[in-house]
Amino acid sequence: QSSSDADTIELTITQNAIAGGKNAAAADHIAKWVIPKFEAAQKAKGKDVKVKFVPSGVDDEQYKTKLALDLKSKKGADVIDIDGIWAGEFAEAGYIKPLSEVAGAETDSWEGWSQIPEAVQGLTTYNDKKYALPIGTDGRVLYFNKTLFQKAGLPADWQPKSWQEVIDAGNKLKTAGVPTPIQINAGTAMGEATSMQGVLPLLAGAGGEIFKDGKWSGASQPLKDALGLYQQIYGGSGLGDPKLQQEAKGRDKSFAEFADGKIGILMEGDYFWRGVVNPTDGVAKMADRDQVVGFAMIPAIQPGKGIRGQDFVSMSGGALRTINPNSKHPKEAFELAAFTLSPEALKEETKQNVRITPRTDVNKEILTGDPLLMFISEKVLPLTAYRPPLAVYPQVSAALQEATAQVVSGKAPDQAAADYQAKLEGLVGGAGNVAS
Amino acid sequence: MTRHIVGRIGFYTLIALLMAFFTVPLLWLAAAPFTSDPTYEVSLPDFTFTNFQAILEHPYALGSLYNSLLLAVGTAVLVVLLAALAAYALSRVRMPGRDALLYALLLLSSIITGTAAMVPLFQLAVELNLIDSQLGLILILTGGLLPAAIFMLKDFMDSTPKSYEESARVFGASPLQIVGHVVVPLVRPGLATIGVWAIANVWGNFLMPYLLLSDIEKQPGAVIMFTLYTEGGQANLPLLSTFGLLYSVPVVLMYLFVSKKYGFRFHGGIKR
Amino acid sequence: MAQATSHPKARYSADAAGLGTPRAAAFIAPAMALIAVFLVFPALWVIYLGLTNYRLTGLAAAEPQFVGLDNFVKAVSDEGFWNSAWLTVQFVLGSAVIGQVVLGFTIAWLLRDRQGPLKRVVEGLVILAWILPGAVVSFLWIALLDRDGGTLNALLGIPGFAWLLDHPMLSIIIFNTWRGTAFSMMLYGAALGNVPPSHLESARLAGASGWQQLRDVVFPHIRGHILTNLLLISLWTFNDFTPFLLTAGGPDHKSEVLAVHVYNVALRGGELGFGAAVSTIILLINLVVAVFYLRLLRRKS
Amino acid sequence: MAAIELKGLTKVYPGGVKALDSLDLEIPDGEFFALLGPSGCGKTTLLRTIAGLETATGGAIVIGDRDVTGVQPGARDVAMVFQDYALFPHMDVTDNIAYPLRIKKVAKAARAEKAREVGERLGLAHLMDRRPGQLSGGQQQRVALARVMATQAQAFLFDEPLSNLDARLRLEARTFLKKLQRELGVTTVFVTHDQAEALAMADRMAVMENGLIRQIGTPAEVFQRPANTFVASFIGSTPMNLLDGQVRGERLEVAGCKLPVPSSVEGRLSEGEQIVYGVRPEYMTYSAEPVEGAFGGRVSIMENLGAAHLVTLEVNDTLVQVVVPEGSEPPLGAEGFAVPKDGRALVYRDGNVV
Amino acid sequence: MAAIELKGLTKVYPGGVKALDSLDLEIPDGEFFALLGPSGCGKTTLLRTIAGLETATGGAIVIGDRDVTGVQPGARDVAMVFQDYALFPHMDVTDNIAYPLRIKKVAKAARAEKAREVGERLGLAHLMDRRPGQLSGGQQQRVALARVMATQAQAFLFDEPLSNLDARLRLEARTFLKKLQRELGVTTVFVTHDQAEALAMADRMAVMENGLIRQIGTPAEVFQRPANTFVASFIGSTPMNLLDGQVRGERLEVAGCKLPVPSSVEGRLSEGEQIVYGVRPEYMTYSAEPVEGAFGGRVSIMENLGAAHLVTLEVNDTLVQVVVPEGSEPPLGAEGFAVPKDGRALVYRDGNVV
Ligand SMILES: Nc1ncnc2c1ncn2[C@@H]1O[C@H](COP(=O)(O)OP(=O)(O)OP(=O)(O)O)[C@@H](O)[C@H]1O
Ligand SMILES: Nc1ncnc2c1ncn2[C@@H]1O[C@H](COP(=O)(O)OP(=O)(O)OP(=O)(O)O)[C@@H](O)[C@H]1O
Ligand SMILES: [Mg+2]
Ligand SMILES: [Mg+2]
Repeated sequence: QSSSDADTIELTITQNAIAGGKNAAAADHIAKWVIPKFEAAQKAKGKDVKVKFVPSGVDDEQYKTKLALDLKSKKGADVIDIDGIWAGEFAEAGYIKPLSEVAGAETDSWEGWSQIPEAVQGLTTYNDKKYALPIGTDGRVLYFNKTLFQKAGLPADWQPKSWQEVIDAGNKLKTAGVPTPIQINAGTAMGEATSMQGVLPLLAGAGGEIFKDGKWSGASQPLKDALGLYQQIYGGSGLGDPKLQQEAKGRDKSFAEFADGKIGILMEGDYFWRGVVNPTDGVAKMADRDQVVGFAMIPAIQPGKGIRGQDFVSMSGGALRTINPNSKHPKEAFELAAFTLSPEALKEETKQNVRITPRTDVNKEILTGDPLLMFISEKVLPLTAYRPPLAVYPQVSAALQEATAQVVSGKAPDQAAADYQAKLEGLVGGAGNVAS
Repeated sequence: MTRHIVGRIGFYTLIALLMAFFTVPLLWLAAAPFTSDPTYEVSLPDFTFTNFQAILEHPYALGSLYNSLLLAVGTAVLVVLLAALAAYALSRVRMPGRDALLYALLLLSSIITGTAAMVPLFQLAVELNLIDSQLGLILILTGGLLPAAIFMLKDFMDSTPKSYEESARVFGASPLQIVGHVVVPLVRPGLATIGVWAIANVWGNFLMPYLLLSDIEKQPGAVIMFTLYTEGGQANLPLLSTFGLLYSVPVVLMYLFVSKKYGFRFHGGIKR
Repeated sequence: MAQATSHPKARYSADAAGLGTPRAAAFIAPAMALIAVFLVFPALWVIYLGLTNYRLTGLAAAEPQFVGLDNFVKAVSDEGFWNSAWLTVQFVLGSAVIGQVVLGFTIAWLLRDRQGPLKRVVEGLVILAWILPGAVVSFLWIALLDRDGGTLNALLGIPGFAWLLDHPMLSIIIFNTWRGTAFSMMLYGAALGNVPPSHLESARLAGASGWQQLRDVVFPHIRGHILTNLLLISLWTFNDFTPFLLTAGGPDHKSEVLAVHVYNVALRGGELGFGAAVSTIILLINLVVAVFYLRLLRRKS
Repeated sequence: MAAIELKGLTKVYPGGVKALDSLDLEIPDGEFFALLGPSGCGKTTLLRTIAGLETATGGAIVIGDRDVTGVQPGARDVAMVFQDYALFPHMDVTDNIAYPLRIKKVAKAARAEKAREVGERLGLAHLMDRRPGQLSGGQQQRVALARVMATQAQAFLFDEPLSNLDARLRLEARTFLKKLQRELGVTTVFVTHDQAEALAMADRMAVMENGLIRQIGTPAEVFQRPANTFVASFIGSTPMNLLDGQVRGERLEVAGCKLPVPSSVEGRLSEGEQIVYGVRPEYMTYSAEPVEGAFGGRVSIMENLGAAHLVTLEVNDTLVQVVVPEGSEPPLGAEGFAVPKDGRALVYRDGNVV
Repeated sequence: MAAIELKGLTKVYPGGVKALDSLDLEIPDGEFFALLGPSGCGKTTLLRTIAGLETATGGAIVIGDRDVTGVQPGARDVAMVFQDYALFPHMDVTDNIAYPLRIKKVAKAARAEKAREVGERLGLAHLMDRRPGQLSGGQQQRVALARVMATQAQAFLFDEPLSNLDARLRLEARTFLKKLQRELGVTTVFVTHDQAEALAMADRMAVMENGLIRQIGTPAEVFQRPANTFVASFIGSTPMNLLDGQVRGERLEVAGCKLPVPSSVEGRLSEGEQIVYGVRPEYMTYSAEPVEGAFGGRVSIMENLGAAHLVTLEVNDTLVQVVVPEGSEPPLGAEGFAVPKDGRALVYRDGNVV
């Protein structure tokens, strides 16, 4: 502090992003666009604000650990990005506070709220209070390889209406010699990817909600159905590659294999489209992505049997941008956070890498060029579901992953479900909080 | 005679197998950085230097190596210095319970290198205002390595004859002179070995630097290495392999230097 | 003058360098101070944390409760803990006690009276595996053991063999053997230098085979070294976290050794109190192992 | 240069071993004094206690006219050569020799000059740049001596300095060392377990056993008249004959032979008393013809001593040894007689000379 | 029991050191043969090559009538005692002695019985349960001997087995060992660097230098007539006087003194020739009165040899040593004369005896 003038306001902002590494584009956007623009805008208002970006580039668990340690010691950046599902546990621990408490009532009157769909706002809410601004959202679909489909005699505009149709397609692919017809994430090695791109969408498709009306879903029929599908795919039918589920780097591998034309159907989020098979800068580039990669909504087990009686389901998540309760300049910090979510900022940010922003006004403009994102925002988001922002969720999720792992390695779905329920009761404080 | 020949053939076969065992895993590191689009497969590289160029342009890569060097050398110097003094005193002066103390510390040091210690260490650093300070990190790392270093060095010192010191002593040398003129030169290979051991230990440490340093400009190579993954957690193989190579070279050079200059070996075991 | 006059106690000390207890204490003090602050204090703190329900986040982070031995009870009644404990035993026995010791000794023995480039190259390679950073080395092994493009499968002509999945423990045991052999090799190299050649030769003259020479001459001689070595590498292997980088404890916890278990519990699961309790249990196991080794060492004489 | 005086010096090691048992000893200024004794008798301990490397448990050490009992080793003004020489392996010969001067803060140039000078004197001039590892045993020994000489100490303490040398070199080093000491005139305490060395070199010597001094005297005194059977059996390059006997009237019956009572003890023995009869092989003459008052037996072993032979006679199952000069060696198995020279046979009662 | 024959035996170490240089040697069955030489001359190498612990670079080794050059050490039927005895510290005496039998798969009871028997013979009966660390040096040496005896080998190889003993014990062990060998009658090769030991014990001996044998003969032959100056300077418990001289007519001028030409070389020297005059101190007589044909000088050092003194005369700046019997020691600084005994002085030309 001594190095700067007394009235200079210093702000820091942190993300799990770093130039030259993980999420480099996001890091560059903050450092090269947001900060100078924001400082200029503040200067115009007569405020001398200096913003510093604190990069990071590690696993989410490690990032979370570091944030928790920082916040616990009343340290850390002023503006902090967190994953949506951490909101609950951070709030319970007192690491983050409702925005209005931290930065004043004007946070409720931020112009952006009006542009953000209700469901996405829900991500930021815990105990009916808004703890953060949403940064974006996403959705899950079934990707498929049109070339392989053609070989197997399947249509290029494939849209299965039930799980059975997916299995049927898989069988045809298998007959056509596709090494791995269907790949749905399972097992513990993939961590949260197993939940989001695997068991949770399936659970929803079978009509189950992981947390509903204050109770956690136990060894319910929907769960058994979901695990049953895993068994159908990985239990010796040859539809899926059970090994891939167990490898520490299995998800990378599944990406590479899909890009290589070895996987027929893959359940993934829009990140797969944007960041993996992206012909320009994906990690497993597919030059002919737009021609070869098809996508379809995830069907319910049977039409109308999904949650809320839907025919199709999906899961969404999203990151949040929150204000450190210990910030010396919470108001300016909020301004900075809000600035990053202004239409100009979002448009600038998505210029290179388009993604679904929280704002409908922006989405309308930027998504037009991208068929998948359009598809998601128009068809998927309206019927998607979110994970409960509760502190115990990560452990429940881990238990779910465990259950899928057991099925993949040969346990009966009913047994795995029962084991899961037993574990769940231990996690959420007794059988009273579990519905089966 | 034939038995002799069979023995020789056996010996060289065994040595060849051992060398293969220790070399094969390293091949990838030798090939991938020079390949334009490396995979997990070891293939003959096309000898491109674009990967190196990319690393050189990386905003943190080279700086992080410098930080690694700072942390590793700083810790090693501190470990060697403090451990040598302590091991020497423990080796030469009878102190009741010194062995029990050493074993206890050795055991405690194992808990401190575990994950569960991160909260106490973090909060300790906060309290002592050592957060985001490389010095603080050096002190913490030193604390973890000291017991084993003292343990190993004491073995080393125990096996060094005392007559050199006594001889210097009769000539009137003070204890500090004795340590400086006689003991340190005599145990130099041991000090060098412990130094390299400490460097290698610090060089690979990821979690502590990551948690205790917040300024990316201060982070060592281990942390930067982990940033070379994408949002979804995929390894950026060209960068990772190239950085891995650059990140390995300093330790290897350090080892070669030390082993050439001071010798690299262990002495002794527990004396009976 | 035959009567011995009584003298003031000697004003100097009797150790080789004339350090004396005060100066010796001064030599030890800096190390001990650092150890006290940065090792003993946090270690005791960890042990204390093990008695609470402390978590990284959530309500228990704000107000941790003292729960006594609940964590310990929970740990020992947890299947996962016993699974990890058993895997750790395999890991330590396999990679440290058998792998590193046997391989380290074998190399030291083969090279015992050789000089020149062969010795330097072999030793250099082994030491290289030891000093390379864990992050790099684990990556190399992932590449080596990769199912499809991995060098090992290519060499053995078994493409598609999933080492890390079908034999996760074997993989990390071999990996850790590869990584840690250098220490044992160096220690045994020094130890073998202390075995009097005449003892070996008198066994040879009696007609003893190679194995008989080892059994009757070498091992009895280097007992102390073997035990020091075992003690250190057992401790280190017990707490070794590197397998995580290779298998992340998977598949299906099949390679979740205790150090990885603690990582998963404390860092991924956020259950710090529980993790600390498991760490304390590891400490206790280490204590037992150390006492066992020391007993072995003391027995005799 | 100073006398050394030990008064009631006692050293008990922490384990409880009494290595020195209330020793009194005076070594005059300039004397070459040898300490002789079997392994473990406390020779090294005595030397180290004088040097100050061990603290005395009781008693006093006076060097010159200064009581140094409580003084730091470095301040006692003595210099010591260790059995393994303790040359610093990381320093070259010059630096090794100059080390004591470095401690005394002598300027670098002056040190080197002095080292050169001393080295030259000891014939090390061409070796000054080598490290100890590159020197032969004899050369190392001379470097150790040079280092001690460079100190200009009041007294030199040598702990078996010759025992690491070749037999041949050892003989030469004896003469060399003795000559050197004479020239320097520094009081020297020399520890050895080789009696020939002690005899050859010392002005006076002490024979120790179990922390006690069993005899002090000139080499000739100790050789000719060992004060007790311990010293008798310890001194001599051929083992002294020590034979059980009994007083029988005017004669002694030893190994079944009747021998005259040595004139020195005449009248001091009582009839029937058990004694030990001691006579050195060198102090007997051999005769192939029967002789009165001699040991008679069969020649069972013959050992070449160079210019003489050591003949072992089996006298009624007892072995008696006698030195036979060159040219008169009896054949093995022959009958022979060993006649004690007059005045050279000793009689021991309860282990002590009568 | 077997003879040992070495034919053109050569050993070159990997580093290029030629430790044995085409040696020929025959040791008859039952002989006690001593190998003597300075450090590094190849004694140990020779012994180890016979044992098979080093592979010969060239030549052949025949034991009995078997060529064992390429045979494993364990199959050569020889037994060896090492300088440090190489007793296994973790086995008790019985197990140590029985070890070779254990390797030969003799049953446990039979082994123990044999060990007891051999141990008893060597006076170890009461020590059979101790470990080597609990034994004195002499006891350890006997255990090592017992272990060798238990093998019933064809030949014994001893590498300086006495050099770790106290001087005193060494003397006793000599006699003991010699007696034992005579009784067992096993061909024995005994390495030592102590000439007195070799002289005293050997039936025949070889003196080595730099991998070559410089002289072979009985101890008396080697002592009295060293074949070259190397052997001359190496043998003898007092160093032989080897003095540069010149033939001057009927006389030799040595150290400025005129001496008669020894009768053995009469007529074989040419006028003005440079020679080395060799005479042992034992082979001169000392006289305080001037004598013709003797060394005359001043007494500068005197060393006690026990029953005699070694007097060093400074003869025109050359040191000449002479042994003086007890009782006739001259005072230091006195003028004295050393008269070579007839027939004992030798003349060396180009290092070899004339
Ligand atoms: N540091 C020590 N601690 C305990 N006892 C010791 C120590 N040093 C020597 N002793 C004991 O003191 C006694 C005298 O030992 P010292 O070394 O003085 O004998 P020495 O006459 O020099 O023998 P040597 O000829 O073998 O060198 C021995 O019994 C020895 O075991
Ligand atoms: N293993 C070896 N490698 C190379 N050179 C050796 C080896 N062993 C001995 N030498 C060399 O061979 C020569 C003869 O050595 P050897 O040990 O036979 O001598 P020695 O006569 O036994 O000497 P000492 O009396 O010192 O025991 C020496 O020059 C020695 O340096
Ligand atoms: Mg001693
Ligand atoms: Mg030798």
